[in-house]
Amino acid sequence: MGIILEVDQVYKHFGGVKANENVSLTVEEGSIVGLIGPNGSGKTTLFNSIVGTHPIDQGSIYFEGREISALPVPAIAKLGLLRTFQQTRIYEKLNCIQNMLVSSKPENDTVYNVFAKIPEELTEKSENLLKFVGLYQKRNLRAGDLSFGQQKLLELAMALMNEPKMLLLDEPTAGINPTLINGIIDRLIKVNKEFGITLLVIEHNMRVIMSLAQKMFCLAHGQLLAEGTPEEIKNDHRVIDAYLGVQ
Amino acid sequence: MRNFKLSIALLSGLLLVFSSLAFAKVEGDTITLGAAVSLTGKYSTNGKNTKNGYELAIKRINEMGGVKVGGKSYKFKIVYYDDESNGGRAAQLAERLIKQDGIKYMLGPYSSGITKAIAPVTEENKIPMVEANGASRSLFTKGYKYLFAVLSAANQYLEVAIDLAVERNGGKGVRIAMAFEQDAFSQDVKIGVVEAAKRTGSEIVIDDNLPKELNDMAATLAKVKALKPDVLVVSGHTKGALTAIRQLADMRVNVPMLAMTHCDAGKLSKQHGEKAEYALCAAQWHKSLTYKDNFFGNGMDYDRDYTAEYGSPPPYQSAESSAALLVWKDAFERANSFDTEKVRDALAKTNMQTFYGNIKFSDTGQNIAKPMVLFQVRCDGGKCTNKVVAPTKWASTKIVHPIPSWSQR
Amino acid sequence: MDFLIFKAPILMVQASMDGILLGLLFALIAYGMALQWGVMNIINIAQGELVIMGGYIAYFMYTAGIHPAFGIIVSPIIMYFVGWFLYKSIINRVVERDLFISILATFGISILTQQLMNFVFGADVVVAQSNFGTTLLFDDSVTLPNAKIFSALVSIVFAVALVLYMKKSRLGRAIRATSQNPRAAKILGVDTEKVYAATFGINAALCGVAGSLIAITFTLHPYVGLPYTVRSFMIVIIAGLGNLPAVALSGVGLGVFEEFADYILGTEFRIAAVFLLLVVILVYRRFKLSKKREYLK
Amino acid sequence: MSKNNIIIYGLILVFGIGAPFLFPAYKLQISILWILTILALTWDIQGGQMGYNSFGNILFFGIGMYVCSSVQIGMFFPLSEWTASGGEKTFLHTTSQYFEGFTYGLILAGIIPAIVAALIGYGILGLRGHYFAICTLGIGIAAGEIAGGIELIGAGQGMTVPPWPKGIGGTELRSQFFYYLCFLTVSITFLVIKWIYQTRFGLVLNAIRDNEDKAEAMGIHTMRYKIIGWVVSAFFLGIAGGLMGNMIGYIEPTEIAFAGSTYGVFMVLMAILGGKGTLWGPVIGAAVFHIFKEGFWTFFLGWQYVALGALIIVIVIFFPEGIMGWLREKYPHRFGEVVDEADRTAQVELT
Repeated sequence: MGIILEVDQVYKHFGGVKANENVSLTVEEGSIVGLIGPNGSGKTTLFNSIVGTHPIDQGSIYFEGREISALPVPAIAKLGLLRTFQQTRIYEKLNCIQNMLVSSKPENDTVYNVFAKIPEELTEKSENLLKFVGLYQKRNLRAGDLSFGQQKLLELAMALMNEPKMLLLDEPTAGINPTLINGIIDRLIKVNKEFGITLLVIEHNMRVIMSLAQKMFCLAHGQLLAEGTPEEIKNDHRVIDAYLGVQ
Repeated sequence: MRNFKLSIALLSGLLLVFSSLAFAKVEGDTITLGAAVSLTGKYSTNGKNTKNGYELAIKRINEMGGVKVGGKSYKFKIVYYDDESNGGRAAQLAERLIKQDGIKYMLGPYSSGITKAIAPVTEENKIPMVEANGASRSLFTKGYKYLFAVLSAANQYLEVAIDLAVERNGGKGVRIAMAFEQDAFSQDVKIGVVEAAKRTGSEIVIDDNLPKELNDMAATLAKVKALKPDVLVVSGHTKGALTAIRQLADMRVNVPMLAMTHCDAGKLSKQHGEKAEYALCAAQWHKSLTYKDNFFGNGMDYDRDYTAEYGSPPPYQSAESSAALLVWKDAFERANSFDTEKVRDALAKTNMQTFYGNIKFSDTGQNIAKPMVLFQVRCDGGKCTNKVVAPTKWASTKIVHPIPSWSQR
Repeated sequence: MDFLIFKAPILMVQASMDGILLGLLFALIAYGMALQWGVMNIINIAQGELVIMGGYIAYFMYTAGIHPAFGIIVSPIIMYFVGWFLYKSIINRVVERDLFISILATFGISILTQQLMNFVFGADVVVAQSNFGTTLLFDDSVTLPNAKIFSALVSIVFAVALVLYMKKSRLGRAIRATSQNPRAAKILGVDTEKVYAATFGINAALCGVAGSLIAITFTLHPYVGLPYTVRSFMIVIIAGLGNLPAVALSGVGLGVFEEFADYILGTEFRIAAVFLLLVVILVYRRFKLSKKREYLK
Repeated sequence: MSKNNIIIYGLILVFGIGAPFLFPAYKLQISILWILTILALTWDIQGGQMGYNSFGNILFFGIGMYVCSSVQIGMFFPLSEWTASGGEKTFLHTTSQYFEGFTYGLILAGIIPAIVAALIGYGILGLRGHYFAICTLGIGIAAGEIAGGIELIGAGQGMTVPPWPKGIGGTELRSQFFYYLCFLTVSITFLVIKWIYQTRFGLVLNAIRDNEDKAEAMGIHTMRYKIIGWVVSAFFLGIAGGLMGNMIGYIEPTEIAFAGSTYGVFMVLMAILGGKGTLWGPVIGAAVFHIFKEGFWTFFLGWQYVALGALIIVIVIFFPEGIMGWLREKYPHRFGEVVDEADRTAQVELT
């Protein structure tokens, strides 16, 4: 299996704040990788850098061997590298089905497709994916009327609708009812195994990330602190110190 | 929800049908005229002057026995709409007056631009309109048959001033500075000035067009100061006149002759006092002219009655508006009929004198029997009045030229 | 196009001076707008109408025989209450809503007040005479109306006074705190409702001062407010919120730009130039930010 | 199409076609209603569906108006002579010239504003929120001021539109001709807009409104959609402008063509009143607004702006979602917002 994402010595500063400093990491195709670190350690900034929300100051990012650090957001997304957000972002005035439909792979956006009636298969596919995340019954409700947890699930379904090659998940279980968490873990593993989507997951819930990831990176103060298998990370005292705030 | 849409659609239809009260052209003993005037928006000053003129005339005519047609006496009544100083709106309202309200006789709106917007409508519907405030010359070149204007065309407003300046210069051409608002009326005044300049071999050294939302003329006046023209002509409705005087005084710009429009509507002599002194103003009418009629008497009487009614002396916009109704009355009585064609023909043959001046329409509906007057603001011990200086027949005073410089005033 | 200004350089001095004096007056209006925009996140389209209303107060003092310059004292007091009333009756319902709602609602206020002014003050264009005379410079070739100089000075005095007030007084500090973080201020015991009302009142009072100055330098009419609104927008957008020196500077910049545009492009394009400048600045900043993949917020 | 739908479209069609015979006195009023409906519908593409509240769409209306008449005149006569001296010279179109000119004029009145929209779209549509609103406001006003300074199109004096040719029937025919043209245009506009709201394009517009960043993150080049949306608006607005100019017969830069303070604001109000972001909202809004305005407004005589101001304030404060939005809040199930209780199978898997 090849390397799907490579982050090479990336720097990102906001004014005087060094959000990312010399961060390098690689993600293998088909794997699930965890990204952990205390609050403010630059995890979300790294996500933003990868998907092009802001330009990086230095370094380069490769997706499937292609340099993407200068590309705009939609272009990167079209390559098949997608992210979800910590605070959910859904189209709140559209219903769930419409949310799904609009998220379908924009690769097919020819003039004809854009102005033609939406094909039945797409609707079917949307419904199936909504079934997959357990929102089928609410498919006709406005997305804005769903609960936070349901919105997270919808966002996941929308990402799947887009058929990405790799998915960056920003705290997929935060704010979700603990009884549902196992279900989400199962689903993410299924996404990885069945759909073949590489996952890079930011997660604070150690139980979740331990049971998901095959490899983990830990950020602290914008720098890469440690990397390794979950076991190695769990026992790395630097990681524990970082979380406990010991310098 | 479908039912909602349905009911709304139905309701819309019904409301549209009943949304307007019907006015008949002649009902009982009233003759109803229609008018769209600017009660709001940038022309509201003169829109109100126009309406006041109409109202005063109606009141007077009705008091004095009304209009006698076929041995019966009728009273005038006007249906007003507010055109919001907007030509598009005015055209729509004219159509509404004619089609929905059944108006057969129209009065004009205020300003050339709006008259231009209304004229095609009245013309197409063959509804005669006597208008008192649309001076644009292009109104009279379109071959309109149902449009009659009691006022002289806009291009004549300031031509006289140029002629006067040339005459004062010993017949040689003068250097002219122009500042005209970007609207139909002022641009027409400009045409007159440009033609006069060509005719007299004068040179135009400044040609500024003022925006409609004018509030500052400092740049134009600074140019005037630098280039020292022989005559400065300004036209920009009331606001233009007031702004020009204010800034001329403030910036101490010396110019031998200053000619403008809308001095009386802007109450220049009252508002600016001695600062406005020596300004030459073009007007359609002045109270000291010696015309008279049976309804208002002479100009002085009109001035007195108007002031008693509305609290301030009448600008010419009011006088010409009043005259429009006298024309209507005269035409109805001569036609002795309410048929629009007959009334139109009677209007075309109008030849009368009113307190405002002689009225006789050319083939194109323009009043050709009345000259423009030029007055100059003159002050005497702090009290400023408008004195007629041209034409000489009515001149109550001799023109002061050149205007003394600010340091000597 | 007219290049007279390049042939007679003295006109440049005149244009610059006119522009600076005019700009300071605009800056005063803009400062009020920046204040309430910053504090309440409201864009007030009725700003120009508040200015004109303030001007009419000075004008009525003038017709009653009082020198209109005293308007700068009376007008803000009355206008403060007008602003306060507007806040309590309408603005408080749009404060925490979408900006578009506030734009439309204040647009409603704007045409409503125009119309009411037309009824109350009459449709005539009016001026108030200050008889302040004129200052002549450079051998009479540059003339500055004292009324304009007076306006500029008053604008500066009021602006400085306001800055001091914001820094020193309790209410001023509460306003500044609210503008930085309304929720935090609320938690710390600031009565934000009162702060909002006061801010809108102060904004209206500043408009009142500016209006009185306009009454003695330009003309008043119920329907001439919009240009003042638009200019204050421009100034605020260039300068940013709540930064007085920047507001003053961009006000002066706009004034000078307008005068030069008037000379070079012709008076008829003066207003178009102002509006196009607004568009150009916004679009320029949008492209600049889009390089950072950000947008104007 | 459901039975109710057929009834509604049928009724509108019957009303639209029959109106000139049923209510001959109201022909112009109803023509203007159709124009207003176009204004509201096209504004709603930006303001309602895309979330870009434009105050400057009047730009395209004005351009369309000027382009149409300039083409009508310029095809047969020198335009500068026609407009010089405030239109004193009169030229007469023959019947065939008139209709030939009008056809080309109307087509270009759609195309040229669309091109303008495409050209300025990239710069302007990169602005968001109130910056977009203010910027478009600036463009709308500037356009009127600039048009007022261009001599070729009559500057501040305005421009007379070619008069109806003599000899083919008088006023009645003319007003009927324009009436049906307006009705045809509004019908086409409505159907086109109805269609695009059902496609992916419409969904993307809504997505941009709800969360543009998300749409970009999902790989949608939002700028392209925004520009195309604006171009569609501009096209129909331009045609509406060309029609309106011909119906009025006289064009003036700031009051008729680039009439930001009247039509420019009305289009926003009508869409909001009816319910922005819905297909029928602007149509209903236009009808209600026009009836209110023509029915009651003109009798206020001078007070109508007080009424309009109060109306605006009341609408935006109390009914920001408009008539359709209000209905949707009240009867969400009628708009299909239901939880599908029947199918519980899907739920089982997760819990």
